[in-house]
Amino acid sequence: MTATLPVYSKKDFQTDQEVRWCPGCGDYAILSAVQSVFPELGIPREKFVVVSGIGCSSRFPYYMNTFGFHTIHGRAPAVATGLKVARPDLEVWIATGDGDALSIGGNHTIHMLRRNVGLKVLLFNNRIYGLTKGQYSPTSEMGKRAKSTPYGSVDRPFNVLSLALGAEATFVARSVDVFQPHLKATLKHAAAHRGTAFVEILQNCNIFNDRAWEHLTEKEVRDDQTIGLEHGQPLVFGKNRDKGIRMNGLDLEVVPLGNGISEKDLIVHDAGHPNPAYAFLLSRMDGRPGFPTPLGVLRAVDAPVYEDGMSEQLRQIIAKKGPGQLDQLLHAGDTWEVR
Amino acid sequence: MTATLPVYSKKDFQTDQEVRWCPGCGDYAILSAVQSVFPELGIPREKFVVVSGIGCSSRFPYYMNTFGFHTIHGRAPAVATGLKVARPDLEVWIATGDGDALSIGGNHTIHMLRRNVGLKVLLFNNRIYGLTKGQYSPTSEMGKRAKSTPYGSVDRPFNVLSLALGAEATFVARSVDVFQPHLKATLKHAAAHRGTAFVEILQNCNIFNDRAWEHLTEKEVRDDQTIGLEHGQPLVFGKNRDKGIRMNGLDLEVVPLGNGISEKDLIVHDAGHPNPAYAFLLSRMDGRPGFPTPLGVLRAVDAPVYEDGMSEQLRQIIAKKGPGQLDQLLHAGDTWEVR
Amino acid sequence: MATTEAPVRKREILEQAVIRFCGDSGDGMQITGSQFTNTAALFGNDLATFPDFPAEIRAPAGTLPGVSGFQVNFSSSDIYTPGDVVDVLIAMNPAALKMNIADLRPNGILIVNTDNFKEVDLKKAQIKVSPLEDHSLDGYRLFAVELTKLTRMALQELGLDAKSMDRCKNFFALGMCYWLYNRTMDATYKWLDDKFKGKPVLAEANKRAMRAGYAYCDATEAFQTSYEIPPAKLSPGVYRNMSGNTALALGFVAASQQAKLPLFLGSYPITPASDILHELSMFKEFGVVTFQAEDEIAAVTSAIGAAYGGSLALTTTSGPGMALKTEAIGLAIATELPLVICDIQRGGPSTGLPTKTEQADLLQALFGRNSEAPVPVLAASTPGDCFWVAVEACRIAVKYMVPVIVLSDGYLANGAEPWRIPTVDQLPKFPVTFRTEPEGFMPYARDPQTLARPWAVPGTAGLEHRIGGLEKQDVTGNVNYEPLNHEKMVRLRAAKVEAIVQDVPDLVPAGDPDGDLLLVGWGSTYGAITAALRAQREKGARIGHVHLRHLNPLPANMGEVMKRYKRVVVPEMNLGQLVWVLRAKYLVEAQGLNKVQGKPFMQHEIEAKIEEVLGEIR
Amino acid sequence: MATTEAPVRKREILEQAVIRFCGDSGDGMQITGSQFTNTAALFGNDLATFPDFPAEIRAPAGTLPGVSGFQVNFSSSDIYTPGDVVDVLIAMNPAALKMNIADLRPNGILIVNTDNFKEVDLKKAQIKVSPLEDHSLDGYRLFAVELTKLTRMALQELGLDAKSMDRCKNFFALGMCYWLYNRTMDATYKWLDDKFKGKPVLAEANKRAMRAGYAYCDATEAFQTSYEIPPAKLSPGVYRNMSGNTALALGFVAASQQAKLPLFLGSYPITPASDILHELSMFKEFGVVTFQAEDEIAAVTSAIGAAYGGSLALTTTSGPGMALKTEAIGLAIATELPLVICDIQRGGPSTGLPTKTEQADLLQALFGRNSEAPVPVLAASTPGDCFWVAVEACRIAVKYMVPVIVLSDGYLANGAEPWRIPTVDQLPKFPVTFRTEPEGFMPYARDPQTLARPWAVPGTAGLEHRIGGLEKQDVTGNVNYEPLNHEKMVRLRAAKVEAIVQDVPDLVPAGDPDGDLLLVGWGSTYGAITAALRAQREKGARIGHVHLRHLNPLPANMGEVMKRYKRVVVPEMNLGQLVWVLRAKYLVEAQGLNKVQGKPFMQHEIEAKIEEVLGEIR
Ligand SMILES: Cc1ncc(C[n+]2csc(CCOP(=O)(O)OP(=O)(O)O)c2C)c(N)n1
Ligand SMILES: Cc1ncc(C[n+]2csc(CCOP(=O)(O)OP(=O)(O)O)c2C)c(N)n1
Ligand code: SF4
Ligand code: SF4
Ligand SMILES: [Mg+2]
Ligand SMILES: [Mg+2]
Repeated sequence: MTATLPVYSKKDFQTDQEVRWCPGCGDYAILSAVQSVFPELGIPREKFVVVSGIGCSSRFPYYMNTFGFHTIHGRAPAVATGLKVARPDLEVWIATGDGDALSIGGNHTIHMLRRNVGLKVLLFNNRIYGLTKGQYSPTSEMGKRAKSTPYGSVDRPFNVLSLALGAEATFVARSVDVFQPHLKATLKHAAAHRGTAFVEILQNCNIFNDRAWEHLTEKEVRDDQTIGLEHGQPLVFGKNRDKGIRMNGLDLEVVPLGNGISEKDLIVHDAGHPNPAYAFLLSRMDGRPGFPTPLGVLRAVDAPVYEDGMSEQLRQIIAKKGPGQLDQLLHAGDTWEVR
Repeated sequence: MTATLPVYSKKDFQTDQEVRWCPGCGDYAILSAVQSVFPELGIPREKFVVVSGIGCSSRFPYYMNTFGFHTIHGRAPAVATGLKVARPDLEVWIATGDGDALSIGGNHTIHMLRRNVGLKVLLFNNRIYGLTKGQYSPTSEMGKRAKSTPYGSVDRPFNVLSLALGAEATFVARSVDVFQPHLKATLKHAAAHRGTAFVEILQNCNIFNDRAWEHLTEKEVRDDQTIGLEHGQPLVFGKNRDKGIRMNGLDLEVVPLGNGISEKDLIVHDAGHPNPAYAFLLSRMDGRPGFPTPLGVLRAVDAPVYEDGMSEQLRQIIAKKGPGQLDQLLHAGDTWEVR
Repeated sequence: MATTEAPVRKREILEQAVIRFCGDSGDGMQITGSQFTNTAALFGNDLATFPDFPAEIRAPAGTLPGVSGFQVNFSSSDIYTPGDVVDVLIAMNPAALKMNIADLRPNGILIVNTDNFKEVDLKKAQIKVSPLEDHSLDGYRLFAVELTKLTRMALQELGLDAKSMDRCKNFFALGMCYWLYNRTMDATYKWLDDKFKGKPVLAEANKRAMRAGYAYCDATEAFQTSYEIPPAKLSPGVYRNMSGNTALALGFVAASQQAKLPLFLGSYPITPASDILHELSMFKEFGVVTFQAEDEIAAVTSAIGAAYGGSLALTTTSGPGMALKTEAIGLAIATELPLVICDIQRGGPSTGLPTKTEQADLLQALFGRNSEAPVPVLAASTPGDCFWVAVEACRIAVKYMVPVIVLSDGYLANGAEPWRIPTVDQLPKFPVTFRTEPEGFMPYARDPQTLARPWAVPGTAGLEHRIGGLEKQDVTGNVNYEPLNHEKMVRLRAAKVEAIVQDVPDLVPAGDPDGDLLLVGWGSTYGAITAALRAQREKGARIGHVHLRHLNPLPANMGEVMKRYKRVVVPEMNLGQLVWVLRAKYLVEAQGLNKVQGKPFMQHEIEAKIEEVLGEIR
Repeated sequence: MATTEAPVRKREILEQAVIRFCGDSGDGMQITGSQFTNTAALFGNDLATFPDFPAEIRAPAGTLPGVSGFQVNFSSSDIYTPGDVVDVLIAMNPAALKMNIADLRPNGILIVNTDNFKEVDLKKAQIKVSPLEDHSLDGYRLFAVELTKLTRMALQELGLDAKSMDRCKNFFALGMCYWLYNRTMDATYKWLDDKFKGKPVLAEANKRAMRAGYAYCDATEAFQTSYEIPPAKLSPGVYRNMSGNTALALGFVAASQQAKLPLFLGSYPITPASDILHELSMFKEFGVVTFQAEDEIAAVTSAIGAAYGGSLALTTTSGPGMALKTEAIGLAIATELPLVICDIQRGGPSTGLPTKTEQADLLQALFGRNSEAPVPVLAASTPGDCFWVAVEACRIAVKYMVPVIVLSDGYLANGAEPWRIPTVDQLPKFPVTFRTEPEGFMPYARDPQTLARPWAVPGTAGLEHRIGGLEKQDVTGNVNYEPLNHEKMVRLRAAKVEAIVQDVPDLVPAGDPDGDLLLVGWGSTYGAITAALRAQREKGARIGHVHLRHLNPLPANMGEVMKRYKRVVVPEMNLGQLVWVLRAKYLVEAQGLNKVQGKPFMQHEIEAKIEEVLGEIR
């Protein structure tokens, strides 16, 4: 397949458009990671389409030298669904934000996941509306003081991964703008998935919500505050890899390793677990005292892919009935002739 | 509080409008249950408001002798949110359908749940669009042949309860149109909840999707195919109450009671479990071979209630600053006088 | 009732007749009417139908809101409307009688199922004294028939339960009508065999009921006369009976074949548009993809995605759904992608009267988007015309790279008429070629004649480019906020839509090419206006009629044509929307004739207006 | 630079001056401009401002798309626009210079920060040869100042890093302008103290930079002349500087106090409307509830819910959001609930030009809903007028039980002018009484004068009733599909909106009460038209001007007023929307003057049109 494929480099995926994000914005890192990963996927460049909604993050397509469609606020999943169903041969990626995908676009997001359309979704979660200059978003923490909530918000936030899992997601992962190797590896996993690959990327908006993820990403704390999930590996974390996670009744618990507790007692990560309740359980570690925030692929399972089902139905019916004949169709049912 | 409250009967909640559902429709039973429960809640009739979207189910308000608002398709949660925030003194109930709440209205539904607005939601799930005469809905099973899918649908359905839990629901329950006592008890639980009480009601549309729930509700099978959840009780089911559910590793398993397995080994239902992952796990029993479908209250936990937060903020600020003075407001900032 | 020789009775030849079946929603009136229509069509009559049923929800049996009706006008000459007055009314219950009797002409035939006129039935219909007894029906030829009882008797050997037997009584009534108009029952036999393929006993039951109804007329002396309505002299060709929604569906399939593009429909169900989705979902052998979206916004945006990918893309809806699509239509305008949006208008505002017809979305179609966002707008005038409008809309969309709005309405959607089936050769061909050449490719370069930009679909090597809803630089398509570029682009988009006028044929008025009065119509008023025009011209009026298929851009000679008449009247099922456009654009003192009742115009209503205006001139 | 006696230089008294600050988005030009404006306002000048910044996203520093500008026109006499040409241009970098130089008047003062004219800066601005060297600026009075360097020097003792010091250079420029126009720095001092409450060193740094700029002018002989612009003779009263969005927010709070109802805002952020949400969210002590909804549909429907519950309900948005709200507005129309919908128009179609101004949503406001769904539409003409329009919209909404659309635009939203603060007594009072009496209660009974139905909020014993979007029976409000009832209700809803004309004052033209030409305007064109009218009348033209606050219904004498002039010209920032309405309604040959560039009209553009039309008459 790649026999005649040009050898791409990162450069091939860069456009001549000035990148119009604020200096220091986490979006740059994500752009760079995607531009690094695309050349490695063995796919002709013209097959890539990046679809986005509206937001800082949704400017993404302009900087990717692929086909790109900067649509309207919240609707990228629906536009991309139409495109993918019509053109299953294309590699359709979505770039979206926490406002775009989860506020105005929440419904399309959950329906895309439910249908398992073959789309890769990069959700840039900066916990703020960047483009409109700093209102709180559905992922902002309660009490957030922002432009529209000078006295603090009273909204409980979504847990992005829980929501996706509740909507029947088949692939759910999380990475961070500044963790480049992890991010690239995660993107590659997503690229390989059939069905909707949903990736939450924790992203810093240094203008309107600076340091939103610092408590996870700072060098000193990151190993204690996050856990990198790897399929088939036990859930170990900590700067000294001295903590682990195991089941305790209906819930998880964090245990120190040693003192009779070894990796054997821990949960071995199974991204392919048929029951999404497992991944859901992992997603609930976020923000729980003592628990790390999970990074990596929480869930990756096979399930019927929407556009496959659509195409297959067409194929079967054409196989059975033969390709439609317009003349016959027009004459279907009772007809009579007037001379 | 009820000192001066009139003693209501079911009749007090009936209107003079002809009920325009098909003969045999499950909606009648739901109407009857609600009209039976409302008089028992100790709330003045004029405090009730029933808000709905569009659909057969959404005709509900016309038949309730309370305040009622038959809004537009999918928007009942948003209308009700505005109403409840503006008027926390009212008891606002939503009547909606699987299409209304989960298809066009999916976004408002998840945001209402996330915010935990003090609304009671009755989702009539008949797995079909009744009012528009029989298209498949987001809860229809895959392969559904309906008006718009003569060759069978290729959509994976939502699990209604999983979706709600993924959206941070604080109260999630399920009942069935034809299980009247169970339905009434469930409605009372919902009425008592603070925050969004989300009740899925399995409902039969005898015209366009007859017997959709028969596999659960038929007398012979219901005890084996469903499990009635009760807080503090072990998860036992079966015609002879001879089966139970326990944890096995990361997942649930169904076990026969006896032969050394007793109720002690089973999960004791905890609707108040702080981790929604437990209720999520229960919700995933639906349709799993050998597992019963859970009925009753899966989850009921306390969490900040949206309109409380809103009102509290107003109260605090007025307490601090005193009630606003229009004259002062108009003169705020730099002013100068021209004589 | 022994079988005897039928008594010899009169047989009268008529030019035309109007039958209306009415009863409870559960009485199968729509089926009965369709069967009669079909038989009349196969016989060669010209015809027009008007199904009229309650809002989607089922009302309680026997009540006024539960009444469902189906009217058919069939004729040996050209006809244009379902008829203003009814010659034969079949009323299955008191509620139906109450709601419909006013439309029966004096001395008209009234067949009533007396079995349904018990105390309880009258009460459901909010009637105190039975109309069968209070002489209120004296002016009609009343045939009081125990339809239920007679049907049961006819079916007693089949071993069906009472409910199943009673479901057949509409076929008893149908049989009576077949007798009355001397029709064969063959087509209905065939239909029943098809419909009850798995349940032959039900097919048989309905057949027996129908035969019993026929025999009842034959045997008893109920009717003294039967009628004959000879076939119409339609232009030669092969015909079928066609409703507006089916015609749209077929038109889109035809267009996709002629454009050589796969058809993609993104839709969300809504009355009265859902049937287009239902129909198209059956045509998978034509490669038609139908996507039932989560809402109207996803419906239209998925179609935009498919259009971007190179499909012939389509979305169908009615008023409230149209309102939801407007933001996305703006995106299609800005990205200059081809897209067809069908609005099957219904009564409003808001949810309004979902099953009733109206023409009140015209201004929404023309102006209902933020900023300057013009699109071509087409309207179909008869059920069969929906086919041709569908084809034309697609042709314009792909030729000009532009979203096109098609307006139909509830009356066209469900109404039917005989439709001459075109041969495939008679269809316009417009095979689409995508841009493939990278050399010199500019996403917003334009064809000088059509002002269309190139359609450059993803997957084409060397054409990688970005589009979106932000303002673009002329030619390059890059995001651009420069003042003069913006003005240029706003005017270019408008000019492109205006340029379509080159494809719009000049108007040629029906009737007098000049004179006292011009009727300007659009959409489903076509039939009533045409019939009124004929009748009034026969009385000597010097009047003409133009019916607009293209509502934007308007035909080049629109203004000139209006000047040829002393008065211009615009009949519309709204408060005056097209008339507003004509006045604004041509400063012509056009006046409206407006009816907003969820029902089509009657011929006489238009005639009355014509007479009024002509009276003023004299 | 030792402190010496300032050399004695000329001081000139001017009537008016226009300054424009421009630089990179990161250069703080909006703050600089606002400070100058504020100082001028406090001094008593009349003024008008025009902030013009890039689309929301930050462009790379130093590039053309990153340029941000703020223009202020301040004067000792009445002024109406920010000015067509600029007297003093401050350009912080080459990109800003390139984008703005065309507007500087010949021989105008040009202050340039030469520290930003290095090779790399020029390249970012896509400039080959430095304009400082190629004589292209010869026609201006160029002051090339090492602003960055001088600022750093002034701050060196404070121990700040280079970046922080460089952030103060806009205050150096501001200081220069204060010297140039002889202004005190007091107000800005105060503002800095407030702004940097926790960081006094930054307050101090900016003050020093400002003083340094002032001293630079004082000490060097850079400028030979400084200018004085005496206070304007505004009508007596207390004034503040007011932008359109703030005025709307204050207007709504005022209306809620006057109606004695709590205010509820349901909104979803969108440029340029978001600031109304931001402002109102600060006024919780007035019981204002602001609900940031998940989208525009939830924003408007939550407001409908609140209105139903008895709040004064409001939703705010811009074009694309407006498009999304249209279905729900239909619901408010059908349920006849009071609601105010603000559309702060921006450039389109689709996402368009989010930070630029336009007036192209008028037809959407009037017609952008399914079916016959008329609503009153109001438009504000100046930033301060937004306050009054907000109050008036609320008054109409609750008096007539109707949703009301308010149109503003990006130019009004962000522009500012001195605003005379009304006393509370000067505000209309319209306390609302809900229906409470069960006896005889009918949800759709109407007040004979206003045609309003009663507002019967939940919680009122005995008034339990149901409303919704289906057609209703007159008086009872029960669901009803009867043909004549529908027509009656459609006409009643229209009549109710028409009835508002009783509250619309007759038009009194500015300028000549009759004559050769009438200018008809609406919205933010007020200033430019007014200025043009004055100038042309001084030249002897016989012309008038009416500016429409009420776009639906139009004032009763609209048609009559137009007839008093030979010609009617309608300047609009669209392709001709109001002109379309006037032509349709009054069959008057009004012509449009249209500009769709994301920018307000210049006075001279309107004058040119006036001259052209008057030339044709002569
Ligand atoms: C219909 C519509 N409503 C509102 C907006 C304004 N708007 C643009 S982007 C945005 C939110 C962006 O937030 P997010 O998706 O988190 O993206 P970010 O800028 O943070 O990357 C909003 C509200 C719009 N463009 N269109
Ligand atoms: C904006 C809009 N789109 C579509 C419709 C048509 N419509 C009415 S109800 C309905 C679906 C009803 O399904 P559900 O919510 O499951 O209710 P049910 O009738 O099954 O109780 C649809 C598609 C509408 N009324 N408004
Ligand atoms: S506003 Fe925030 S998210 Fe947007 S470009 Fe700037 S830093 Fe990035
Ligand atoms: S269509 Fe189905 S859901 Fe609707 S009223 Fe009839 S039986 Fe009930
Ligand atoms: Mg964001
Ligand atoms: Mg349903």
